[in-house]
Formats: sequence, structure tokens, C-alpha cells
Amino acid sequence: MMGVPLAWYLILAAALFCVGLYGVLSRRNAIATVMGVELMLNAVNVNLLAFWRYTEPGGMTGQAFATFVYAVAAAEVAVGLALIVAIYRNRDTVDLDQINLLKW
Amino acid sequence: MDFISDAIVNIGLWLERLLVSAGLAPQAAALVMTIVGTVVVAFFPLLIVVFLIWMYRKASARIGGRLGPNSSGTWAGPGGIVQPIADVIKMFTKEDIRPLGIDPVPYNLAPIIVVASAVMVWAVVPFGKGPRMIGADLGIGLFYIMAFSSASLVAFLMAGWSSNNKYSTVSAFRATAQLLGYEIPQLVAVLCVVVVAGSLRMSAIVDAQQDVILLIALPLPALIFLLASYAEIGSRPFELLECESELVAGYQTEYSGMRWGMFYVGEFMGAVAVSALFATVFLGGWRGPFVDSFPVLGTLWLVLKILFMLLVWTFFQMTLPRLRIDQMLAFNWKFLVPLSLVLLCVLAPLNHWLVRALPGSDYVWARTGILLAANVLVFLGTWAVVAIAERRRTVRPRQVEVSA
Amino acid sequence: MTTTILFLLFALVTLAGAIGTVTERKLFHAALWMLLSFFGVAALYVLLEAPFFAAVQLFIYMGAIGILIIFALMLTRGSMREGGPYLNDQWWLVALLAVVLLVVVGWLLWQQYGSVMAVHAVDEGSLVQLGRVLSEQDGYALPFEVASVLLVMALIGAVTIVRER
Amino acid sequence: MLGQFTFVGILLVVALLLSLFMVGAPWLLRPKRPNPRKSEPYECGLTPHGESWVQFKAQYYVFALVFVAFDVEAVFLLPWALAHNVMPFYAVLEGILFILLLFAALLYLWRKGGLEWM
Amino acid sequence: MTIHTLLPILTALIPLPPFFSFLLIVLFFNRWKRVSHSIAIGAMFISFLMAQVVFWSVIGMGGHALAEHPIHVEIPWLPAGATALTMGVLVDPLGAFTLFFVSITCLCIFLYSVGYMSEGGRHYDPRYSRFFAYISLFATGMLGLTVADNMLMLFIFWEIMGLCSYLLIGFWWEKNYPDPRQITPRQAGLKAFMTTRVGDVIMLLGIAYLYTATGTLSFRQVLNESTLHHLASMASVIPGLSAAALIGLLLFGGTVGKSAQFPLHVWLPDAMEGPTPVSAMIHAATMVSAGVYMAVRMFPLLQVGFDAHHGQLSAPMVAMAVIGTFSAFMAATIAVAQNDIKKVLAYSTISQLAYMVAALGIGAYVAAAFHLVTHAFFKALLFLGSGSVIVGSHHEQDMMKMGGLLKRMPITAITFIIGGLALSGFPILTAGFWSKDEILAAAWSSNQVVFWVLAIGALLTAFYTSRQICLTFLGEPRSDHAAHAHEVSWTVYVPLIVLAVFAAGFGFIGVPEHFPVIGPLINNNLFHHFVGATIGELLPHGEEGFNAVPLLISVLFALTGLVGGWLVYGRRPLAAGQPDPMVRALGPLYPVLKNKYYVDEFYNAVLIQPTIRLARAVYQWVDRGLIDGILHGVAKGSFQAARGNRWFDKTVINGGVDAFVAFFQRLAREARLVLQTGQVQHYLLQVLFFVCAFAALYVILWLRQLGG
Repeated sequence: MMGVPLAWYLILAAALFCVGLYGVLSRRNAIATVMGVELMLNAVNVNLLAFWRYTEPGGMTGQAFATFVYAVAAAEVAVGLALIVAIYRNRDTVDLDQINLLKW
Repeated sequence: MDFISDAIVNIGLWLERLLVSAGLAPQAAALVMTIVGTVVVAFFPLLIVVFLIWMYRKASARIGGRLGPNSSGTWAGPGGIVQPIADVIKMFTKEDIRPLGIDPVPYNLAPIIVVASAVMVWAVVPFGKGPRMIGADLGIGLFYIMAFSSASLVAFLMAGWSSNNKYSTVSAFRATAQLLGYEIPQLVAVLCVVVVAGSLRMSAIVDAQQDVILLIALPLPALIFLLASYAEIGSRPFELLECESELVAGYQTEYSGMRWGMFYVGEFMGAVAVSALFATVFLGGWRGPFVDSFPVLGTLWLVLKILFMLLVWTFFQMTLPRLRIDQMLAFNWKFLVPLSLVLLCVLAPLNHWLVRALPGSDYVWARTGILLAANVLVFLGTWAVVAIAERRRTVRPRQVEVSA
Repeated sequence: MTTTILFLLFALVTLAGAIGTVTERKLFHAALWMLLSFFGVAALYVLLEAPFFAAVQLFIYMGAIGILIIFALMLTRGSMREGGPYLNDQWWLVALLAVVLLVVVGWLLWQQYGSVMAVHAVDEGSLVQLGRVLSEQDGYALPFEVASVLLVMALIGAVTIVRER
Repeated sequence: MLGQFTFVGILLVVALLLSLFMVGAPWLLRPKRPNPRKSEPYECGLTPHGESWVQFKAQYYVFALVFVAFDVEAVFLLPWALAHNVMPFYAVLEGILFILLLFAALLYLWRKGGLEWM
Repeated sequence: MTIHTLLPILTALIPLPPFFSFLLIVLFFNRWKRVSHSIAIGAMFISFLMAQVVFWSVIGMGGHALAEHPIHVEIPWLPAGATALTMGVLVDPLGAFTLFFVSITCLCIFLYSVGYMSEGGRHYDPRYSRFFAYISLFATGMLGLTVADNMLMLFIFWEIMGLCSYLLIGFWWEKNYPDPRQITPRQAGLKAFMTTRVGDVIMLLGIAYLYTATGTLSFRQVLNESTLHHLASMASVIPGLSAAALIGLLLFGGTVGKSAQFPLHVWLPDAMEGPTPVSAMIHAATMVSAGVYMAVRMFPLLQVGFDAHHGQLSAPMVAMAVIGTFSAFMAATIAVAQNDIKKVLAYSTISQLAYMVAALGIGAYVAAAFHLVTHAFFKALLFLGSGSVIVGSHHEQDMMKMGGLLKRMPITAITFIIGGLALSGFPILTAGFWSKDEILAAAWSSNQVVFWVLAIGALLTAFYTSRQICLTFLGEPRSDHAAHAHEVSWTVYVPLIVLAVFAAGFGFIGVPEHFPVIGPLINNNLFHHFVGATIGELLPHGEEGFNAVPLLISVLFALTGLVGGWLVYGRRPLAAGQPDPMVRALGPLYPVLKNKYYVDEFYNAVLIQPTIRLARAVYQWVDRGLIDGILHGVAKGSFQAARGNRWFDKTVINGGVDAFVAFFQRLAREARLVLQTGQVQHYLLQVLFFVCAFAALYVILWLRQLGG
């Protein structure tokens, strides 16, 4: 079957990544930033699977790494959101502009 | 004769030939046939649902010592068989009220997602022998079903959130907390099936039951799967999605008219889908007597098995009381999940050994027997543990119900 | 041809969902956009002939992570209810830099992989291979276990953080 | 391979059309007599007060967390369960170790009361 | 050969028991104090046994055999495309000895902690269980680092120890002092973490460079002839430096941070805020030793281009020699002016480690390793002894308030004195003598300047050690606390006795053959041959002659220091409230003393007075002023640095430092105002900036490559 070049997938992934990056860096709501992070992780997986399909469909490296990315994503979102909820409970806000504890 | 023996497939072939002879390109003809197939597959559950609604009413009325829909009335038909049609007409012509302050997009999207995801399940259910009797014989069939049923969760949240109503939101989140939980034992039970059947492909799972159905080899996973699935579709005894007495009508409080009807239909479709799944995975699907000589019988066997499972479902619905939410979560996390995980830990190495020790089809019964024995042992062990827990619980009353 | 059209369609869905996610003011709608984007990605996986990952995408991202995010929205719903900007003051700079990055990287990728086509066919039963690779010694046995440890840590840690006692 | 999924895709389209029809058809047939009393949120007949936002228990979230962890675990186990027949025995045991690790986490939460409905 | 099949597994198991005890305590047993300390000690004992089994069996093998076929096993754990990151264990002679002393000292410290943290069972610390969990993890880090067979694993365990040091130094985080300028445990922990982080980042750069240059991180693959030649011939990004030299310098940065050498040593004295077992753990058994251990381990890389005969050093060695020598001297001078019993030991730790670094700098890596081991024993002994003193005299740390403890805490006193003698290199009888003498001998034959500075350092060491002993144990108690002091409990003094035995006797495995009388008597320089075999074939062999001159000088200096200290403090014990005579030496009250003893006068004129001045100056300005100024400057604006800065203009350094400090002041303000807003998104934005910059750079390079 006639397919599309690998670059299309990669560029799509890059676009997804940049959009997610924008979300992470520009939203004030912490949970919205988590959503952005999820988009970026998806971009990573698209890359992995595209490379798997186009370069080594016999091998399993790409799929294995994609699987691990799922585990990492789940752990990340679980802990991240838990932190956000905890912060909300203590400071009654999830507005990143008001959370500036990251300095000493 | 042989046309009759495999009627459905032959009709399909005949239609396709007709199209080709009418001058369509073969690919186009195949495409048209695919579309026809999808339409058939999409309407099959609806038809069963329409029949189910009647059956459900009759059975529940019998259980409740009532009469249910019957031929009283002018045109309700013998035994009120036409009742569902009347319901449908009523639904379509009912005014539906869009309350103030709702969030329109999710509000309207929710019922669509419910029905659509309930239909999608049927893509991989084999209706009979051969590749033409199954919509898409995916390599990941069973997991595909899981995926769609889990994606349908979003619909409840959308409905609950968008309809500006306390009860809806509370029930939506309750429902989700519950459904989330019960996906785990369901999936692990499926994993037990995969371990024994050696594949996720629905047709392969059916073929694995050529000699003996999986229900005998895996009674415990079957039970877990059934309970978890009933919880998934939110029917009693796990009916917390809309518990009339506590949360008016749950997440669908603000729905009315056909939108409400779609949730209603979606619920029944879920029941049908679960029954079909159980029938296919544990009861041998379309397999039955004479099916090899008369493949067309396969569909009949399947439908019969589905209807039987639906009767079981109705029985559950009508006889069991509703659990409290804490009981329900405890039942899942403290009973079903550990049990299913232990079961998987036992079955995987056991089967790994069996396929090496007793290979081939002539040892099928031996393998089945050993697996059954393993199930029984695990069951007895669980029984003992639960009994001990019960005794302890009598000493320490402040602890949540362990077994339902 | 068909695959090209389908790819463009799915890519459109994915990107639309993504852009909706980051630009939508209402967080619940943003989450729904995100789910749409996940769905598009799943379709892309089908196009990449990795159906298992398509299902996993639905199963984990829509069925688990999306739900989790919506739950978190519900828990912190009191916070952002009053109006006011939903973007911080550096958003335009970020947008500029993101576009620059996209252009540069995209151009490089195009130069590098513009002509790479899928030549080999995917063999059936790659899922079994994946299972073997994941749990056999010469494959990823250790990361496999480490992943489970990671999940345990995340689970216990997150629950400990979030529980109100 | 993709051929299998053409059916799924078309079925998705058909299902969406079907349910759209189920939403759309009444729109032609049904009567429309809106009325402010009719269209206010239903609260058992009382007049609704307050907004629909209620502060939710973190416990919902805790269960969602446990779910996510086990969900991912199940996904990891699926290929393992498929391949358990063709792999050496120690690999099977590795999968079991994987399960037991999360099982330990579950027991830990259980013991710490994380699974109680407070 | 079954032993080679069994030992690797045993070795790989060594770090695990403490880790499991950490998990068990943290997850399940953090309520039951006794259970948790039993678990921790039991686990440590298991790994101690395993370590001893490994050690003795490889000793039986003999150095060269082991160096040829070390215990080594590795498995790939992350196939990353072409190359796979491996993890594995490696025990060569060096690792074997490190394993030996680490396991012993750790076990002693664990046992000791029981008595210390519960004050002999009288009053349990509220976070008792947590403490044992932390030190278990700490032991895991050190044992794992010892058996690691590649740079990446070493770095992982290295960072684990960094974390543990942070947690443990700040263990009593709730403690606050009335004097705001006194550092609290919280700040101390943070300071230690941040300061070592500076070194670790540099080291990580080195590791990355090493990986890109060679494609592997495994010690055995890096440290062999061919790879080293390859690295030596390869030019680095910095003109004039070979890749080997640059990597070596970067890695040495890690050592500077972890084992507290000159620019980055400031964290170590403040680390005394932690519980005393922790100080022992960090300063003797594990962490600072890890820095030197890494340097010794990577010495073949560091010494590339070293030629003993023409006395030509490689760039990293020059750096090590300079920094080591300077640190040794500076720290020794500082230690003389301390009154806190633990601070003295802290500075002496710095100077002793500096000895090792300097020894590496002049190519005597066996001597460095030897001193590493002996120092671990007697410094652990000293710390535990001081801890025993502190608990025994009800948390009194000021030596001026002690005295007369010899009668009240005899075991502690005697073991402490043994440790002190070892530290000051008391001839023949103590381990410290042999190792230090070996270093000095090597220095004598290679570089006179190094030798003399180190020798004077040894003299100061002996002096402040005897000062400490005299102030603490001799004379009459100078406070009620000291008056009512008493031995704590057997868990406290049993480890002391064990360590005392090693501090005294361990040196005899390292006696040079040609040493008069004793050399022939013992007749095998076991340690030297065994450890020397580790990388022996890589090193140019200098002839093993015996030279009496450095020996005599060092003995003379050590005795001088000891006697001097005793003369100042021991012969005429201070009374309560009486100020330190050295203080008085500066003031008008001084003549009283002067009139009595000519000896005192002599020492005051020649030795003590300049020493005090210098010590004060160095301590106050270099330490508190410059270094802390710079380090705090980045965090909280650096006024101290400004003062130090002004002072430096006048006296010590020239305008270079001036500009330096001013720059950091400005940077600090800028950072606080602009860069450091505390909002994560702003930080990420900065990251994005650089990402875009690098992307642009890449494009440009790529285009040029296309063009050319």
C-alpha cells in the first residue's frame, strides 16, 4: 500500500509537541499545564511508533519504549495532579502565577 | 440445500456477485458489502434491545408477581409484544426540556457517545463460522472491546458535569469512581482467558472452545467477568449511576425525551453487549450442535445464548438489593481485584506447564480438568480467607464489608 | 492515496484537539479537546499498523488519564471560577518561541526524513514478540520490573499526598 | 491489516450517524413549548438553590489513582499473557513478580486505610 | 573455578540488605523503634558478612591474580540502540579494601547509633526509626558505589549519598538557635546539598564527555592501555588540553565537591549540625571517602601523560597537588583555632583528605588508598568518641567546658586518645603513622614544596589533636555537665574499642620492606603489593628505595606537635572560664604565661602566634568571607563577600578576586530580581530559550556542513 513519508509523522509529532509546550508555558491553571505535558508525551509516542514502523517493524525497540512511556506518563500525571490537589488544599489556588515557592 | 446451510454468507456472496455483474468494480462492490455489513451489525443490537425491553418487562413483572405488558389495550399485540414499539414512538414524539444553565456541547454529545460506543463493540463479535460472519476479526479483538467500553466512561462525566445539577454531578463522579474500579477485575479476568485461549482474536477464542467451552475451565474468571461487567454497565446490584432514592435519577436527571431514551437504550445495549461478550468468550459463541453441517445455525445459537444471559441479567436486576457505595468499592478493591490477580498468578504458570506436559487436542479434557481444579482450589482458599476476615470483623465492627 | 487522505484527516483531528486544549478557556472543554486529540493519535496508531497501541491509547489516555484529569478539575473547581486572564503574561513570547522551534525542527526533519518510506511489512503477532521482549532477559526485563516499581512508588506517593486525614 | 479497520471505521461513522439520527429525528417531531418553570434544574420539586458546584471528596481521586496504576499494569501484562506460552519459565515468573509488586502496593494502601470510604 | 562463579553474585548482593531494611522501615515499621533498629543492624550485619567473605577470598587470591581477573559481572539493562548501558559489579584489590573498611565502619556506626540516638536507652529520639532508615540507605549508597563497575552506577549511588547527607545533616530540622548567624541544621543540610551539587554537575559533565569520547562507561573498558592512549591523543574542546586531561579535571571536580577540597569545602564543618553518627558516616566511612575513592579509581585516567622519571605531571595531577596541598595546610591551621570538639575533627578531616588528594597529585596512589583506609578507621573512631563525649556530658560540645573526662569516661577517653595519636601519626604504634609517612616519603622524592607544606600540616595536626585531647580529657571538669559525665552504654563503647584496634593495628599491613627493624620483621608490604597491583601495569614504576630523611622529619614534626599541644594545654590544664591561652597570647594578659615558661614563649613566638593569626585570618575571611560569600551570594545577596572583598583589596589578593566577587554580587541581585521569580513557568521559559538557541546553532552548523 502507498504510504506517507516518515517526515509527515515526525513533523506532526513536533507540532503536537510545540502545542503542548505552549500550553505548559502559557496557561495559568496548573491542571491545564498537566494537559500540555500529556500532549507532549503523546508526541513522543507518535515519534517512537513512527520510527518503529518505518525503520524496524521486525524489531520491538520502538514498541517497548512506547510502552514504558505509557507507564511514565501514568506515574507523572498521578503524582503531578496529586501535588496540584494538595497545593489547592493548602493555598486554595491552582494559579501558577501565585505559586512562587521555587526559590530560596 | 448448501445455500440454506450457510444462508447468511451465501446471501452476502450473492449480493456481491449481483453488484459486480451490475458493473461495479470488485473493490467498490466489496466496499458496498462492507457498508451493508456495518449497517446490519449496527442495527442488530437495536433489534435485540427492542425485543429485550419487552422480555425484561415480562420477566421482571413475573418476578415481581405482576402481569406486565399484556394484550390488554387495543393494539398492544399478543402479550404486549408491540409495547416497545409504542415506547419508541412515544420517545420520538416527546418534548424534551433543555434546562437552564447547561453546557450545551457536552450535554448533547454525551448520549451520542453512549450509544455509539455501545454499537462499536459489535464490530468484533463473530456471528458465525468463517471470516464473513464477523465484522472485523481484529488481532486485539477483546482488548478493543475493553478500550471502547472504557472510553464510554467520558460520556457519564460529560452528562453529569454539563447538566447544571448537583445530583447529576455527584452521581456522575460516583459512577465513574465505580466503573473505573471494576474495569480492573474485568480486564484481569480477560487476561486469564487470554492465558488459556492464547489469543485476543475473537474467532481464535471461539475456536479454542471447539471441544469444551471455557466456562468449565475458568468458572472463577467467568464469575468475576460477569460481576465486573454488570458493574460496568451499572445494573443492580451495582446500580449507583441512577439510584432513584438517593440521587434523583443520577447523571440523567436533566435529560428528557429522546436524549433520556438514548441513555435508556444505551443501558440495555450495554447489557446485550455484555451478554454477547460472555456468550462468545465463555459459552463458545456460535458453536453448538450441527453447526458444522449447518453454519447458519451458529447465529441462532449465539442469539439463544445471548438471550439466556439476558435472562440471567434480568434475574440479577430484579432480585438483588443495591449496595452502598462503600460496600461496592470494598467489594471491588478488597475482593475482586486481589482474587483476580491471584488467579492470574496461578493460571499463567500452570498453563505454561500444561501446554508442555499435555500438548495436543487429545488432552483437552485433562487440561480443562486441571484448570478447573486450580479454580476450585483458589476458590476454597478465598472462601477460607473471607471466613477468617468475617470472624475478625465480628470482633472489630468498624470495617467495611469484605464480601457482598 | 487513501492512507494519505486518512493521515491528513487524523492529523487534522489531532492538532485541532491539541490547539483546542491549549486555547480553550473553560477547563472542562479543554479536557474534552484533549480527549479528542488522544483519539486522533489512536487513529494515527492504526494507520501505523500498531492497533495494540491504538487500543492502549484509548484505554489509558482516554479511559484513565483523561478521567483522572477531569477528577482533578472537579476537586480544584473552586479555584479558577472567577474570570480573569487564563494565560500568563509571557504567553506571546512562548508562542513565538514555540513557532520558531517548530519551524526549525520541522524543516530539519523534512530535510532528513522527507523521503523515507515504509518498505518492510509488519509481521503478524508482533504483540507476542512485544511480550517476549518485555519480559525476557536479553530484552527489557529489568526496565519492565522497574516500571512496576515506578508505578508502585507513584501510587503510594500520590495517595499519601492527596489523602485528607 | 488496515482492511480490518475499514470495517471499524465505517461502523464508527454509521454508529455516529445512527445516534445523531436518534437525537435529530425528535427535533422534527416533538412539540416545543418552553417555559421558565419547566426548564429550571430539578431538585425534587424544590426551587434550586446554590450552584451545581459541590466540593468533592478527595477519596474519589484516590480510587482513580489506584485505578490508573492498575490500568497501566494490565496493559503491561497483556503482551506477557499472550506470550507466556512461548517464553521461558523465568519470564513467566517475572510477570508474576510484576503483579506481586503492585499487589504489595495494594495491600499497603489497604493496611494504611487508603481503600476505606471516608 | 567455583569461587569465580559464586563471588560475583555475592558481591552483587552486598548493597541490597540495607536497601531492603530502608524500605521495610519506611513502609512498615516506622512505628516500632526497637524493631527498626534491629532490622537496620541485622541487614548491615548481613552485608558485612558478605563483604568480609568476598574480601578474604580475594585476599587469598593475591593482588596480581585479582588484578588480572577481578570479580566482574555485568548485564545489559537498557539497550539504547547500538550500545547498551550495562550494570554490574567489579571488585579489584582497591575495591576489596574499600569494601573491607566500609563494611566494618558502617557496622560500628550502626551499632553506635543505637546508643547515641536513644541516649543509652534513656530517651529515644522522636524520629528514631527514620534515622535508621536514612543511614541504611546511606550504607546502600556507599556499598553500591564501592562495587559499581561503571561510572553511571557510581554516579547514581553517589547521588543517593548526596540525598542521604542532605536528609541526615538536616535531621533535626526543627532546631533553631538564638544567634541568627549560627547556622541551623536546615540551612546546613541545604548548604551541603547545594555545595556538593556544584561538584557533581561538573563531574556529570565529565561522565558525559567520557561517554561521548569512548562510548562506554565501564571501568575496565575505559581504564586500559588502548582507550587511554586514544583519549590522550584526542584533542579536547579546550586547546592545549587532551580529552583525557579535560575529563580528568571535570571528574576531579566531583571529588573536590564530595570530599570537601579547597573551594568547595565549606559545607563540611557545618555538616556537624547533624547527629554525630552521621558526621562519622559522612566524614569517615562513606561520603568524603567516596570522593577520594573515585579519584583513586579513575587515577589511570587522571595520570595520563604522567612521567615519574622526568617528574612531568599531567594537568589533573597538578590541580590535585596544588589544591590538596593548600587544603591540607589551610584546614590544619583553621582546626587549631576551633573550640567545638566536632569542628576540630571536621577541619582535620578536610586536611587528611587533602593529604590523599595531594598524594594522588604526586602519583602515590597506593599511599593515598592506604591513608584512605587508615583514616576511615581512626576518624570514625574519633567522631564516635566525640559523640560519646557529647552524649556523656549532656550535649556539651565546647571543649572549653569539658576536661577531666578521663576518669569519668575511661573507655571513651583511651580509645579517643588512640585515635588522636593515629591521626597525628604517632610513630610505629598507630596506623596513621604508616600511611602518612608513606605519603610524605613519596612527596619527598617527588616534590619538596609539597613535602614541606604537608609536613608542617602534620605538625599542626599533631598539635591540635593533642590540644583537643588535653582540653577534653585531662585536667579538671570546667562545667557541671562535664563533672557529671559518664559512659553512655555498651552499644556506644563497643564500636569504639573495635575501631581503636583497627586504628592502632591496621597500619602493619602497609609497612615498607626497607623500614629498619620492623620492615624485615613483617617483611611483606601487603597493602602496597595488593592494591598496587590494581593498575600497576599502567603506572611507571619508580624504584622502591627507602629514605630515612622524610621519615625522621615527619616523626619529628608529629612528636613536636603532640608535645607542644600537651605543653600548652596538658601540663597546665585550664580552669573553668579561663580563656584559651592562645587567645591570651594575643592580648595584654599574655605576659603572665610568658614569664613562666620559656618553652611557651618559644612556641608562642615561633609557632602559635602566627598560627593563630593565620588561622583566624584564613578561617574568618577565606572561609566565612569569600567562599560562603560566593556560595550564599547566588542565593541570598552576599554582604559577607562584600566585606571579604574589601578586606582582600587591602591585604591578600589582587583585583582579580575583586572583580570576581563583584560579579557574583551583581549576579546575585540580578538573579533574585529577574531570573529567579520562583515560578516554574518562567524557569521553563528560560529553558526554552536555550533550546531554541541550540536548535538554531545546530541548523547553522548543519548548513555549514552541507556547504563544506
